[in-house]
Amino acid sequence: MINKTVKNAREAVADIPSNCMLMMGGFGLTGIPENCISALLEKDITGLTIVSNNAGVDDFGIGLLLKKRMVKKMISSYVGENAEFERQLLSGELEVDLIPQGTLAERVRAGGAGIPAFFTPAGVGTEVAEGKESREFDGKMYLLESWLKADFSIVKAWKGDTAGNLIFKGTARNFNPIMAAAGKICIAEVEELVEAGELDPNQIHTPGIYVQRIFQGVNYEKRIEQRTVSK
Amino acid sequence: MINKTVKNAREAVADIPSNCMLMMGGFGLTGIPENCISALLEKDITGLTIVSNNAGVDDFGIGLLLKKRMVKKMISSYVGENAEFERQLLSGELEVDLIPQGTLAERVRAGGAGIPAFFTPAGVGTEVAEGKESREFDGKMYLLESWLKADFSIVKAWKGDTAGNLIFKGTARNFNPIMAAAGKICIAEVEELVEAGELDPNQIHTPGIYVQRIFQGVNYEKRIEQRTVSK
Amino acid sequence: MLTKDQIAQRIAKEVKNGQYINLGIGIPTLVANYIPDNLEVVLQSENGLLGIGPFPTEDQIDPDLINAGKQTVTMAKGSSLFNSAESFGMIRGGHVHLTILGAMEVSENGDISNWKIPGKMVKGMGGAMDLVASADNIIVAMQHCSRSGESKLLPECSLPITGIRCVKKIVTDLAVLEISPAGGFILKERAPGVTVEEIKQMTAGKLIIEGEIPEMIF
Amino acid sequence: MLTKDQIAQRIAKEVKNGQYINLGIGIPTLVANYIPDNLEVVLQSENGLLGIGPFPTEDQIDPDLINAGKQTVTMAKGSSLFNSAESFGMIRGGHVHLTILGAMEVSENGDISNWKIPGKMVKGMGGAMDLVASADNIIVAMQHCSRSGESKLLPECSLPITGIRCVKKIVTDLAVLEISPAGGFILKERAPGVTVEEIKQMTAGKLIIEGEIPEMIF
Repeated sequence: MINKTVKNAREAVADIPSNCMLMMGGFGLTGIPENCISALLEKDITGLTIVSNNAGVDDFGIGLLLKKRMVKKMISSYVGENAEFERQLLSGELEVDLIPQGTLAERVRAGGAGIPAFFTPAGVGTEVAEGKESREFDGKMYLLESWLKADFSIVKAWKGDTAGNLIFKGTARNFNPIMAAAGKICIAEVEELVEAGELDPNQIHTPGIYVQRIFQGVNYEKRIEQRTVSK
Repeated sequence: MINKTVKNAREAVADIPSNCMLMMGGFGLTGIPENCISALLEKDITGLTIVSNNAGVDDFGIGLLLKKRMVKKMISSYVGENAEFERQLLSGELEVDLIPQGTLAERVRAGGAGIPAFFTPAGVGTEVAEGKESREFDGKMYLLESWLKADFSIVKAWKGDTAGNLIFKGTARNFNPIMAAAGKICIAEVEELVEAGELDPNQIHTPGIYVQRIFQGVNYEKRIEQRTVSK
Repeated sequence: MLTKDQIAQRIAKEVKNGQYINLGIGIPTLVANYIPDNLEVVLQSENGLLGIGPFPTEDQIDPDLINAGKQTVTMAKGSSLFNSAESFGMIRGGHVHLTILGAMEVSENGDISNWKIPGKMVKGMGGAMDLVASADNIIVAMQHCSRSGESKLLPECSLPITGIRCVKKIVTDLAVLEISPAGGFILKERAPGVTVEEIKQMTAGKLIIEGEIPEMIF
Repeated sequence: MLTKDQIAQRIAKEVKNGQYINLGIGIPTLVANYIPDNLEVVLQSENGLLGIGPFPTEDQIDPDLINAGKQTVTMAKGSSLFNSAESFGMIRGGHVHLTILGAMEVSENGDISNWKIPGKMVKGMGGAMDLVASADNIIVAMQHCSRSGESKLLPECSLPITGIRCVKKIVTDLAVLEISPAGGFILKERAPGVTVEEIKQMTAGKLIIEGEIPEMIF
C-alpha cells in the first residue's frame, strides 16, 4: 500500500490556506491533535472555520488558535470553558454555530458516508428547528439535517500505520474517526506509527482509505480539564 | 453488568413467533447464525419476513428455512444462488424485496441509530426510485430511503462476553453489527463466550447495549461457496 | 427539603436492574453513588463509553479516559468504547433506557429548558437536545425554585426550550412529580417535613394532587 | 479481438498509483492480475475488506474471509476490516477512486444496465447500484456485442437501468471508448487488427471518431 507518511506536523499542515474549513477531532481536551494545532499556530493564516465539538481552553487546544485570531467561525456543540472565546463572540469578532452534539456527530458521519441529508429528532420544537424542514415518521417529529464536510480534517490517534490505518484509545476516539472520513484531506497524527501490516486488520477503527497524511507526533501533553479522583 | 447468557440456540429463539420480522447477519454463507437457523427449523412457525443480504443456498443457511416454507418475504440485495428460492418466487409463494446493498446496509444502520429516513444516490433513475421522493443536493440527485427495524435480529460473532459485547472476525462481520442494533431483541451466537471484562473494551465491534441474548454456538460448519485457491 | 445528594438518592430508586443509563452533569452524576449494589446497570457517557466505573485513584488517572463532563473516569467490567456517531446512534435509537439530567425550567406538558439564558453567554447544548429527544424515560433532577424563590415548574417554559414533551418525572428538593400526559405536574411524594401546601405555593404550573401524598422513603 | 484477459489487461493500464479500487465480478476481477507491480493500489471488497490479497493456498483458506463474489481471499499488508454500512459509506462518500464492473448494456449518455433481464429470474442488484451512483470514475468491461451479434453500446439502454450517466470509459473486445459529456461514444483505441469500420458497424449508439484512432498498446 502507498506510504502516506509525512515528516512532521509542519509538513502535514503546510498547504492549509486561510479561509478554509477544518474539522478537528477531540472531546474537551481528549484526543485533540496537539502537534497539528502547534504547527497551525506557526502559520500565517486566518479566517478558518473549525468544526470541533469544543473550542479548547484559553491556553490549550483550539483556544490557542482563537487567541491568535485565526478563527472566523466555530461549529461546535459546547464551547463553555474559554474566556477569550466569549470575549470574541460578544465583540462580534467570532461567529459560532451551535449544534446538538448528536446532530453534529451524525452530520459529520453523513459527510464522510455520502449521505447529503437525514432526519433526526434532536431539536424539534427548539430554536435549532428554525428554518428547517420537519416531518413526522411513526408519530414522532424529526428535523432534516444536512451533511458536513471539510477541506481538511485533522485527527489524533493512538496507533497508526504507514497505510493510514488508525486505532484510537479510550474516549480519545470520540469525533476522530468520523471526521477522518469527512475531510477532503485527512491528516492523522499518532502516538505510535508502525509499518503497514503490523496492526491487526480486525482492530482498525479508521481504515486507511480515509487518511491522506500521517505522522508520529511528539511531546503529547494530554492536559486534563477535570482531574477527578476517588476519595 | 447483567448477564445475558442463554443456554443455547433453542432457548434463544424460543419466543420467536410466526409472522414476525427477523434480521439475519451474514454475507453469502459467511458470518451467518448457523445455530439459530437450525433452532428455527425445529420450530413450528411460518410467515417470517427475513432481512438478509442473501438467501443462503438450497441446503444451507436461510435456504433451509425457505425449503421448509417458513418464509413469507425476503428483503435482500442478491438472492442468486438458490433454486428453491427461484421456484417459490416464480410460483408466487414467496415475496422478495430487492434493495441495493448499500441502501440495505444504511437502512439497517438507520434503524438501529434512530434515523427514520435519509437521502442516498443509489437507484436514481432506476426502478428502485419508483414511488420514492427524490431531491437534488449540490447538483446531484438522491432518493429518500427509510429505516429498517426488526422484531428480532440474529447475529453471529467470533467472540462475545456475558454482557453482550461482540467481536467479529474477517469479512464475517458484514451486516452483523448493524443488524444487532436494529432488532428490538438481538440474539447473538458466538464461537467463544467469555466473562464480561475479558475482552478489551477498545476492540469491541458491537457494544453489549444492543444485545439481549447471547450463547456459545456449537459445530460451526462454515460452508464455503466459492472455494478459490492460488495456482 | 432534600440536599443535592438526597435528590440523587431518591432518583436512584427509579433505576431498574439491567438498565443502560445516561447521567447528565451535576446532581445526575451523583445518582451513580446511590444505585444499590444488587442492581446491575450500565452507565453511558455520550463521548463514547458504555460502562463508566468509579473515579480513578491517582495512579489510575488516564487523560484518554473521561466522561461527558470531562472528568477522569475508569471503566467498569464489560465496558466498551466507540465513536461519537455510534454513541448518539445508541441514544437516538432508544437503546439507552433512562436519561437523568438537570433543568432550569420544566413545563407542565414536559418541555424542558436547560441550555440557554438570554443575555448570558451561550455555552451550547452539548448532547442535551439529542438525549431529551430520544430517551423513552427522562427524569429531571432540579431545585424546585430558583435562588430568588421563583418556581421552576411552570405552565410554559420562559427560557429557550431544549426539548418538548419529553420529561416523564421530576425530583426536586421538595417533591417527586410526574408529568401527566394530559398536562400538569402530578404530585407523587413530598420531601420529609414539606407540606402539600408548601409545594403548591412553589409550583407555578398546574399541580395535580390526588389522594394522600406520602412522604418520600429512602 | 481481445480475450477477456486482454480486456482486463487493457483496463489495468487505467489504474493509477495510490488508488482505492472496487472490482466487480467477472472480467473486472481479472484486472487485479495485470496491475503493474510498481503501482501501489488497494482493492476494496464491499462486504467489508480493504486490501484484498491473492487467492489463498489450500492451507490459507479461511471461510471467514471472502470477497464480494463469495470467493475465498487473503488480506494484503495493511488491510482493514469493517461492516457493510461503513463499506458503502466509503463507496458513497467517494473514497473509492475507481470502480470497474461488467455490463449488459451501456448507453451513449453513460447509463448502464447490468442487473436484470425481463422474463428471467432476477437475482438482485447487490452493490452495483450503490457503486455506479457513487464512484467518480467508472470503467465498464464488456463484450462489444451479445452472442447473437447485437451491439451492447446503444443510444438508450433497453434493459432495466442500474445507474444513469455514470460510465466514464468502456473497454470491450473491440475498442476503448469514452462517454462524451454531450452524449456519444468517443472511440479512443482499436483492438489489434480491428478496423474503425468494424467498430462502427458493431456500435448502435452514436460513435464519435476524431482523427486517427490508434491501436491499443499493452
